[in-house]
Amino acid sequence: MKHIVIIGGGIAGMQCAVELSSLGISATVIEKEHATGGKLASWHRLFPSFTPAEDVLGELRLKFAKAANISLRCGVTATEITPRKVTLSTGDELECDAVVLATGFTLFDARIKEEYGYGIYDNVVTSADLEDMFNRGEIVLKNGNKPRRIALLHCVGSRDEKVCQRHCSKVCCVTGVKQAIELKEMFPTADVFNFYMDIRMFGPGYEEMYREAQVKHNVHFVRGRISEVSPTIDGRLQLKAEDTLTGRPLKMSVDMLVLLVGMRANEENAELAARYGLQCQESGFMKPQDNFMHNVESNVEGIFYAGTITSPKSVGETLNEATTVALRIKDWLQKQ
Amino acid sequence: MTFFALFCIPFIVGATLMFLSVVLKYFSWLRQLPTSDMILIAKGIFTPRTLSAVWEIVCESLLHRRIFRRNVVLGYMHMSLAFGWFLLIVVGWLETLSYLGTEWVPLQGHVFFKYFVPLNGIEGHKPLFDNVMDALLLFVLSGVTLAWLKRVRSRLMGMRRTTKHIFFDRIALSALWFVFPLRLLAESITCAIYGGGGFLTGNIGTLLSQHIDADVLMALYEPMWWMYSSALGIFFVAMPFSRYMHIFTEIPLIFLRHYRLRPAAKTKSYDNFEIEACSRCGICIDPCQLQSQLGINDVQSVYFLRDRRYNMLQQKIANNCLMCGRCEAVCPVGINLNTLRQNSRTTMRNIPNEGRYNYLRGIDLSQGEGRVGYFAGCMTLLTPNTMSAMQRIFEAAGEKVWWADKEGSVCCGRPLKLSGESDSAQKMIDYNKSLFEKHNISTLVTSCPICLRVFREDYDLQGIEVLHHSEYILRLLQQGRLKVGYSAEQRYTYHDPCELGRGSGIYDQPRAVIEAVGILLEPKHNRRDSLCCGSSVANTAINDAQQLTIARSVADELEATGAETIVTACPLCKKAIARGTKHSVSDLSEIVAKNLK
Amino acid sequence: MINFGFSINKPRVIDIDNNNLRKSNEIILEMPELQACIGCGSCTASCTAGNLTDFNFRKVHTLVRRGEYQGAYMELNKCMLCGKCRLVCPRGINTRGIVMLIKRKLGDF
Amino acid sequence: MKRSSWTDYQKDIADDNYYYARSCIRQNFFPGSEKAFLNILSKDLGRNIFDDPLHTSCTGIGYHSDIVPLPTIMTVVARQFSLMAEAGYENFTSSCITSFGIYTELLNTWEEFPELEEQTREALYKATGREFAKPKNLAHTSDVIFHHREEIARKAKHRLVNAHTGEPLRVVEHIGCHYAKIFPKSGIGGSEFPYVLAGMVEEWGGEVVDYPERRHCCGFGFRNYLVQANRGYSIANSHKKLESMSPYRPDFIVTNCPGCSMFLDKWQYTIAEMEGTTYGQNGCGIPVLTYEEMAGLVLGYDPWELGMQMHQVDVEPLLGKMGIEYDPSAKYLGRNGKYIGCPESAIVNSRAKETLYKIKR
Repeated sequence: MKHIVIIGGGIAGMQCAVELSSLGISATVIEKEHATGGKLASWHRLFPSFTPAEDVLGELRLKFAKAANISLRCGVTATEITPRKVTLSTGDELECDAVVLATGFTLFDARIKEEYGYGIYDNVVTSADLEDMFNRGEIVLKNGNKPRRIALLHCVGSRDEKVCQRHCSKVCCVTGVKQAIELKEMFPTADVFNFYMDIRMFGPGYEEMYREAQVKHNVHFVRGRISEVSPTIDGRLQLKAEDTLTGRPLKMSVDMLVLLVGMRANEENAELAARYGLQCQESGFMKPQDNFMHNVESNVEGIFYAGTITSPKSVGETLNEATTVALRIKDWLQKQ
Repeated sequence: MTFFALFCIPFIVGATLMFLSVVLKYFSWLRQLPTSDMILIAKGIFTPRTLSAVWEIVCESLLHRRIFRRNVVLGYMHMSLAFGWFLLIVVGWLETLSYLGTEWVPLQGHVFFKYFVPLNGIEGHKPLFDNVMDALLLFVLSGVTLAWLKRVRSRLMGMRRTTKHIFFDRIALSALWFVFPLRLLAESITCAIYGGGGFLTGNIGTLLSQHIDADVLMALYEPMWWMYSSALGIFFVAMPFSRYMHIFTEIPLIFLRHYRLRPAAKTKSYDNFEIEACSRCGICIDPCQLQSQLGINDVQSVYFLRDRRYNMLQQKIANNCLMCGRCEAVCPVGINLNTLRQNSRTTMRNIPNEGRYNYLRGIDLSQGEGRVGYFAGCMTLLTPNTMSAMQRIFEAAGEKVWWADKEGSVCCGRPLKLSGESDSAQKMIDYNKSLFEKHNISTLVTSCPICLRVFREDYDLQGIEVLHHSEYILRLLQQGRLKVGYSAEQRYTYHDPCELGRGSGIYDQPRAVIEAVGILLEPKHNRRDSLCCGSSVANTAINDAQQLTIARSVADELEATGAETIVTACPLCKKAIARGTKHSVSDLSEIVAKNLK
Repeated sequence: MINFGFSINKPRVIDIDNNNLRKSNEIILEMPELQACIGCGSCTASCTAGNLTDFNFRKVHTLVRRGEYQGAYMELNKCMLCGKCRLVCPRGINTRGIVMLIKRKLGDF
Repeated sequence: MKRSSWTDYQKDIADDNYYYARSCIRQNFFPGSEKAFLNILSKDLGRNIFDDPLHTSCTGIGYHSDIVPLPTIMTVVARQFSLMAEAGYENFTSSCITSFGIYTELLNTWEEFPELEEQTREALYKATGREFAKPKNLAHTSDVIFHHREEIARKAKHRLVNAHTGEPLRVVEHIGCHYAKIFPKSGIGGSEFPYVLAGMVEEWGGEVVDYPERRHCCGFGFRNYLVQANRGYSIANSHKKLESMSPYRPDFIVTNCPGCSMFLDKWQYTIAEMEGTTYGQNGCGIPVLTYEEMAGLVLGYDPWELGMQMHQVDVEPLLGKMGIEYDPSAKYLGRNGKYIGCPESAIVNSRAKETLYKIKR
């Protein structure tokens, strides 16, 4: 039986293993954390259907647990990767027929955009923090009050040369609209403002959700990036932006600011590229052979990519891609 | 002879109050009429128009001919109540006359004659009168039964929906329903005690006396007359303030209308006659597409007139109307519903002297030169195929054309006028008018029925003939200046634009043009009964989805004809219908241009 | 008071906190579809008045939504209500209704 | 405020042997501050600093007002650096934020475009016969004070504390735009949360006020002030800042930029005259200090020796709060005890000077 080592136990790695198993190929998943699920494990609900992330991950974990010929190594990292052998931090060596890199992405550290005061002012949170709050079922300000006015800022750490992130992280717009609706549902009398540069509603049902946010939930959308955040005397946050559609500067105070942080390429990607002859894109994400017929194959024979290691992707796209990788590997193994 | 009993008081009081208020109302309305209307009355009153008005009153106010045409049962119901009651009064008066000769009898004496007969010891039955009066009562009662049935099952009378009435109307309505059954009972009991009566009251009286003790009948006798009188009294008091004001108001209205009084762009006293002549029959509800397609139930003309009459009209009600004119076309009273709605909007929105549109001064975007001017209209600028088709038609006919608005235009003013801002609309009208005059044209062709209507009604273009492009094209065809190829393979259906059909009376010309190029198939609703596309500029209240719903329903009907091409002659209709169908939708000019020889 | 030959310029900033949003909220409540505007500018591009003057419907209603009412009524008076904008709006906003609504709210009638 | 980010923006500041470049505005409006700086460094801290009579204006105001072209200012700046090298120094410290911005900008320009450095070298030689040199270390004088803040704290005679209540004084710190907004790495704490003044205030016992318009420009803006017709823009910016800070009831403003000190101080008078608004306590303005004055007060310098009589807004209420002993009547006596003249009373200073302090003439 052929054997594949998958590095990364997020949804891409898990899905890939499950699909390989169904194709009669065994797989070992290496996960540096102590549990599978990756970033999705801490997410609350998924756009545009507001499906609990738990449902998706739960089903995937169930399939993963039931699938034959899958082994999981948690809490370890790969120290040496070649298409035929992966060495682990424990010193173990895993022989294999191919390797799948599914190490995902890094969430942009909002502290870098210091003008937004993340980590400095209370009640400036990231979209990931907000999901966490949703998971806990409690959205309160530091002083225990309920927010009456909330702003969500799109493109924090995306499409921003100043933080060396030229690319679009793709999912934050949709997340921002989703979170705005969720906030409106929790606090119907609160004003929710989304500050955006462009609204990129690229997928099925996204535009409809956007329209619903506007018309049904009365979420305000202001086209303009927030330039700075400062505290007000009553402990709120003052925002400044340009309302570009009116060509006038705009300022307002809010109780809470949500920064929709983007997806950043893992720091390790450059090292991977340097050590194993792989290629990185300008954005730092790994570069597949091409974007069409060989979009999950690396330039090194026997090393495949799955999920957000190559570019920002939504959950659905990641799962699709992981399936594709399994099929391509099968195909590739047969040709060997 | 005595013709008074205590129970008459409710009737006397009611009748007095009613006559007082009706007279007061008419007096004040007439007094407030503008001088121009007064002159019209003075000019018309001693002419045969007065006679024709009388004839119309008989036909409409009594016989309800127009409702008969719509639905026989509904017509019968209205006629039995109106004409039946009228005859009861007339024959009742003849009855007293026959018994008492020329002796003066007070009003209650006529009304409650059956009560006063035994009281005054009048002898000798006249069975003819008894039976005629009973027959008339039966006639009216049949109407009451139908009216009641209509409330329960309106479809029997060809109406899907009936009017939702306000409190005052309900009181008057209930009183009216009780008047005739109570009269029947009161007279029957009287017959039971004193004998006499016709085939109805007499027989019921005999039946009652056989089955009920005389004491009981005696005890019921006075109260029954009391109740009858009270029902009448209540009805009379409520009448001037309820929908039943129409009973009288239709009469002066018919006279005034025959003297050529009409409602205008701004509200005036004459409007009151039209408004209070509305019987709230609800016939206007069914044709309203806002009702049938969108389920909107509070904006129809009956409610609009009611709200306006009671000074509780809201903008959102006044604005929510397509002004398609379908209701106006069926109104049995012939009320000018669109004009009244438009002038209501003006009252609510018009702000004179705002110094608007001063920026129009000196603007002239027109091109070319010719005795024929072409005004595409704003909407046609968004359907450029119509423009280019017109250009080809003009070229084919060898017409030299002055293009008024190829490079952008100033709106004709009708949309703004319809919204109620008529003084500001006048500024646009003045601008366009002076533009037309400046370029010295003799014919003005437009492909937009909205523009056409305002050009004809409000522009007062001396020496310039205004034509819709359907009229113009037909004329070219008839003159032989335009040759088109006919194909029996090509089947078209035609959608009548509201402003062109009901609005300007142009039904035949576009049809003739279509028949010159192919076969015309008529949709279910056509001509005066045609549907509105739903995108009318007159409606600023419904949203996009609602417009689309109406457009789809219209498109469905047009598709059902089996025609390959839907033709219309209004850019707005074209845009609207095209959204609702996958069939090809063409302007009239396009199919002509395509088939030019 | 001394005349220094200049005055303190008024800020151009849209100050949401100090703007009175009552009318703006009423407008949005009455016609929530206005919020669906995505600022594409089709309305202004097709606008009959906008091609003859600097009237910009998109900008005016956006400012009104932010509580900037000053001058909006007079600007909307440039509109001819012809309805072309409504035909081109990709979001299906009843633009004519919006014009009338804003005028009604700001003109108090 | 959890200012953690300032540690990410550290810069090397020389510890001793500075070549000092003066500021045009300060020499004229706050001459005591520059003198105090020299005294603090040489006398209190025992550092070597050279105040070279040969150096000139950096011409930055002319540059930002589109009067002085780039090659000219590069040559002038090269001359300053050359003077420094000739005097045997390699640590350049500038008293002016505009100059500091210019020096930083030009050093970076020469770095990025060596051909411009070459042109400048040539121009300098042709014009003055001097040799081109670049400083090893460039710091603003506020950086230098920041660098020595702990030592100053150790020698402090007063702290930034209300002597009557023991509460820390509430201080608005205002950083000149050209300090770090052009090159965030050139300032301590970067551009968003600069720490250069906050560090001093906190070290010396005060409390920094963070208010919504903290980052905003004072409004000087060169052309916006220099052209009278544009002054409405200039003052509007100060107005905005003052409106924003006044609810926090600050005890004083400290700035590290000559223009900011001047405009935040003097526009208060203008606004009071134009609108009748004052922003401080008891109907007075908010005193505006330079960091040298603040350091000088902490070290026990006499306020009049620091030149604080030159301020538009009276500093006496602040001196009272800090419990500093001084002779109120000696305010307008110059170095030799000679009367230097007294300004008219202004709305921004609610008390008439004559009656209150019996000013000595």
